[in-house]
Amino acid sequence: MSQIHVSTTINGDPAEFLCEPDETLLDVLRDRLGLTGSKEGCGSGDCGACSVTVDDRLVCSCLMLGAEADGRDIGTIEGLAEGEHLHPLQRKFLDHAALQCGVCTPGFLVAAKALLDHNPDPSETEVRYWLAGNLCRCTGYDKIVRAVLDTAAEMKGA
Amino acid sequence: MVQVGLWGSLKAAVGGVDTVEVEAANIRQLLNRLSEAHPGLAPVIEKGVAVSIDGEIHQDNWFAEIPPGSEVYVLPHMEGG
Amino acid sequence: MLDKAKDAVIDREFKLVGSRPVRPDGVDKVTGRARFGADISAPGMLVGKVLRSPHAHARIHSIDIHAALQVPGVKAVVTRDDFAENAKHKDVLCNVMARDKALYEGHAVAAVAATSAAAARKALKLIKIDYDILPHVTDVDEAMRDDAPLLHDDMITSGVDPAPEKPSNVARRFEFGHGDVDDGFAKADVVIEREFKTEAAHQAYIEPHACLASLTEDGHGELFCCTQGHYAVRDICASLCGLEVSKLRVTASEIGGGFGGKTTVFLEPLALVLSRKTGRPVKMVMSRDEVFRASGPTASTSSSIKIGATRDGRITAGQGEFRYQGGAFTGSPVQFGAMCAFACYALDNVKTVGYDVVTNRPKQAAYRAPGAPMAAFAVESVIEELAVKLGIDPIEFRLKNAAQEGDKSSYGPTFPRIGLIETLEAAKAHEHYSAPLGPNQGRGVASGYWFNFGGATSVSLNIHPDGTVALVVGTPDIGGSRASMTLMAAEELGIPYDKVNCIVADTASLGLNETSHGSRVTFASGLATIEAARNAKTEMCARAAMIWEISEEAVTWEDGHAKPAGANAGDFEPMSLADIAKIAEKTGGPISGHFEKNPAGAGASFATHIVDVEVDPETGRVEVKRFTAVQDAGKAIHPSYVEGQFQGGAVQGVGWALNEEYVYGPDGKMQNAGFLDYRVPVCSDLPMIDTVIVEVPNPGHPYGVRGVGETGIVPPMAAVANALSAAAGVRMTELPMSPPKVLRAIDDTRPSIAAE
Amino acid sequence: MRYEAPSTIDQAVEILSQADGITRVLAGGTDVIVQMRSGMVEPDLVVDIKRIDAMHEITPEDGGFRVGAAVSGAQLGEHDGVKALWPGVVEATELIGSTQVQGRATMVGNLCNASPAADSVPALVTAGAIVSIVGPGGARREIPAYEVTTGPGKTSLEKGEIVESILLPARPARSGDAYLRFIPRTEMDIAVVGAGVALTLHPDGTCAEAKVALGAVAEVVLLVEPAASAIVGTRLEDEALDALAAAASAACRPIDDKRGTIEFRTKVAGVLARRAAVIAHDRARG
Repeated sequence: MSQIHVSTTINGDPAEFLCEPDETLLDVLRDRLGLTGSKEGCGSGDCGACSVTVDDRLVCSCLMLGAEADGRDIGTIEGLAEGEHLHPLQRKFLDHAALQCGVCTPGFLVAAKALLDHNPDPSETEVRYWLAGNLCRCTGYDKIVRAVLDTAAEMKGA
Repeated sequence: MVQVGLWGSLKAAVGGVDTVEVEAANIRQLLNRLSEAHPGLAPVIEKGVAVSIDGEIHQDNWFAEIPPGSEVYVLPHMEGG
Repeated sequence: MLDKAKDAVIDREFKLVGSRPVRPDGVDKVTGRARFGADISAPGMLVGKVLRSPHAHARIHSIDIHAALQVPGVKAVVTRDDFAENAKHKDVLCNVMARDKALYEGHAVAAVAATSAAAARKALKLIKIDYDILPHVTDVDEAMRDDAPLLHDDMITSGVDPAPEKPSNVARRFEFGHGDVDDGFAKADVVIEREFKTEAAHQAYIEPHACLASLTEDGHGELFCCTQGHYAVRDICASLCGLEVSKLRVTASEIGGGFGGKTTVFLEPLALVLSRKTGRPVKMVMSRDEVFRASGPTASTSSSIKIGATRDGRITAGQGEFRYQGGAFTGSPVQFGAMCAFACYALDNVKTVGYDVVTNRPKQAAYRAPGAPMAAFAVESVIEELAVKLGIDPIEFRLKNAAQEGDKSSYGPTFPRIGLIETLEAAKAHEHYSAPLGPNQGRGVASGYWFNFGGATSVSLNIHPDGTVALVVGTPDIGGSRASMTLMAAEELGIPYDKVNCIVADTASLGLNETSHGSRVTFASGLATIEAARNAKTEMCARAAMIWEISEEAVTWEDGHAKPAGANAGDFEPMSLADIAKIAEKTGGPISGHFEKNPAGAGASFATHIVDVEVDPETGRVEVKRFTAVQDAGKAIHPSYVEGQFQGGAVQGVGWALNEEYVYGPDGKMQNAGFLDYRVPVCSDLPMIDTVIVEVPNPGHPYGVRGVGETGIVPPMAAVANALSAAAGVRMTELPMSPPKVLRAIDDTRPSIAAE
Repeated sequence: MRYEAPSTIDQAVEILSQADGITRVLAGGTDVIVQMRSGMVEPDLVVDIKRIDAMHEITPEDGGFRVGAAVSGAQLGEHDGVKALWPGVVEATELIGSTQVQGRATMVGNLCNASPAADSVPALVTAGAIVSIVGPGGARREIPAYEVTTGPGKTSLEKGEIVESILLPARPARSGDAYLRFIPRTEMDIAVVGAGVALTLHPDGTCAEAKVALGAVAEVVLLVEPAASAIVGTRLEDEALDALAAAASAACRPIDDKRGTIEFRTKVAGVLARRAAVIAHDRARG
């Protein structure tokens, strides 16, 4: 089994890696590139903790091979803040206490950002359905949904 | 003397009653004397129990005082989630 | 000291406690920087993987690891032979690694360490195990039958007089209660008897178990793992691996949820032994499939409830028999179910009996108020049915019978100050309770109780030269507790929130701390934090006294400053914490506060929930339309995280009520070991979860705190069942109330449709 | 395992037809990668078709649309033309998995994975979708969507064959389609029962033609002729809808499993077929 050489862009920076053909993008991010912000909660696309964007499309990095990343533009939780400036979603998650244990939080943030990029003024129902692929076991989702809606309101006003 | 309430399934070890009396000023004395007076209780106490003194539940807390006239219950060892 | 606090607690005005600042670990957690169990690596690290039994019950004749060891990259294989017998932790050891029998599908039988995951997986396939497959049992009622397959040849039921002569699957029998229930039922105008069943639910924390172990041949070990209790992990691992406790340093990673499920060990001893055998660090991470099959879900149960009441709504007797299976080993939480079942009510006659049963399922682990939710589902369903039958409003009926201070609890002790009535009154007064309902909708109510407790606790608080404070606790932060600890320390010291930094210490850096369970953290670590701050204040006052050359008693602490206690003490400019800290080296050395205790007086928490559901009468689908959780927090230190506990508990309860379950095939294997078919609620399943924080201060805590983590999962199942009954006219007595069951129940009430 | 990502379909077919052992075509990967990770399948070769540009296209054709094999659910859902033409097909495809899964999963993958519970398939069947297949040497053939799946996990595709695209045909005037499924939650579940209905009305408002397809109630998606005839010639009055529901339930031959019982699936198939017919009817009437 020979490894595959992949050239890609991660959070705007060029990145290169070698991976096994059957290795997932999530494994590559975590184990080869040290980007452990994306979490593995299930490995089957059912929990969303590994959410990343690929060419601006929200996907589960556990359901994509590392080899498929060649030439793509990958966005992870590590790229959400700009330097020391948190993304408005990150600030609102903190203000609303929209996390308890915090392990699902990176996935929620990446997914919520994709939502707001796609629909800057979502209804509560639209937020809930967009985020249905992100499991949170601690919060009952209430404060997460409020944080996303509040971010949208703030960004709209800005 | 302290009146000690026991949970139902310990009755057998103390002769079928649900309350026994021992002389004790703290939990350590209470548990030691219960074990001495009722050897059937010894293995249960050895494994671990909780003690309620006037409605406050103590666990592994030998020197918690048992004030005269207080209500005392021996309860199963507690754990939580 | 506590007596003083008892007086102060009611009227105290707080400056910081009760506010909602950003948690200290927040930025790390929204940027992906926080390090959870699987996020740490070590140079030269190997990957560890576990081979698990494919059979529900099988004798293990032999294990041949020869071929596995030949796989390139494989460095070690461990089996039962690598662990010495351990009398103290016999069941834990047997659960970590099967001995003579595999007792459930997923039971670990061997583990491998290799240079890559692929090599480890390949090796697992080459381990040859000679199994003798035995008959199995997974249902609690079947396991109690005389002809059931026996898990343990030496299991004689305890708590039965005289002791049984024959072994069985019943490990223990418990009994609680007082009065005479027969007499009570004789006085009743209405008696309802029902049978209930609940399926096992998993805590379903999003982060699978993970650890990184490094153990040298001379017995020095480091372990990094996601756990609710790293001290407990240290003690058990040291015992199982034959190590000195002081040489094993355990660091709790950030923890991605636990809910009771991370209070024991699974991978940790295996990783340590593999590390010792290979001389290299070993990392192990469970897959989600392993989490479901081989960590600890809660018990599945069956129960029989009988409650009688007079026409005017007074309960005359309550009786319950509870049968809980807790997997392959002794330890289902049936005693707590039997104790909590009727705890909400002041009863003259009450009797509960509990049976702890073993089956061929994974060993149960604690899950939020262990044992209480299943019992509450049964009892609160019958309570509601009685209220309806008697024509009394369900909250009124509960209020007529509610336990309060001075009432003898159903499990013995007399209740101290508790807040059940306050939650019922708040629920009754809530706008939700009288809001109109739509077609096919119904409203249900239920109450719940959990003890809460204290446990061994140690806290250190270091005053730094720049006037900031390091607060060192030993209870892993499972849901924002560092924010609460920081608030309490800052409040007590009279300094701003952002001048205190709270960290969770490793096992070598702080004295013993019991696990973060039993809703104890904000209570016990909080109490110790306040007392440690008070100790530091005493010392700071002493330093100021030296400078001012007055007696220590003449100095008091106020608003973050040492001040002369009165006009007689002299006229000195108050010294701030920062002033004193800056010169501490010259006034006697660094200043720290410590506190160690095993505090009692945790203060029980009661809750009352209101839920509206809508039922699709053609499909049996149940949708939660509105939910209000009312609970007594004693004093909410950080209200957002208190609300979060209410909301999280409520939603876990909704999941357990409607869809979550372990599904077993006739082969005794779990059929839904993944988040696809083990259906935890998703975001679009739910409405907002309204909360009402009731504050009946706990006299056992300096600020009045009651733990809030667990009670919130106790009422929802009955509340949903009661709402469903109101909406569709069917009384569901089995969890989960999944669509096929609900539809069948609805069709059974409408014979004309069922016949089509 | 070998990973190949050819840039033309001819190369893809060539690689596949020459391969030994277990091969898998990777489109969205939301089934294949899960199966690989769980150890259900250990392919020797995976051929990623997403580097073939044409596979990502949605092109108008004879009043309908041709949808490439690598078009994701999200991409399909954003296409106003397809949505207007066959809303039931688009809705069915959008039901597959989460937002994240929609970013990858494809309608063709859903079809070729050959699950009896595949959401898009009943809708494709009732829409009369035609599947374009390329085989070794560039040989092309077309079959109705209904003929692709032959059993759980089994298709009528031969070794070396790849589905290139699906043609959603032109929709007749006064017609509409709909797909509904039953799941215990609101999202993230596999269909316990699925029902697709497409129908066309006469100018006088009576039903001229109908198709009713059911998912997850047999080893393959069922096209239920008696359910369709129950509404043909009617204005979908209650009586006709009752007959449709009864015929749908009667056609079911489901299994008991972790997701549902025989009794439940049978009954709910009728309920959903009826509800889907009402939506399709509303759409047909405009």
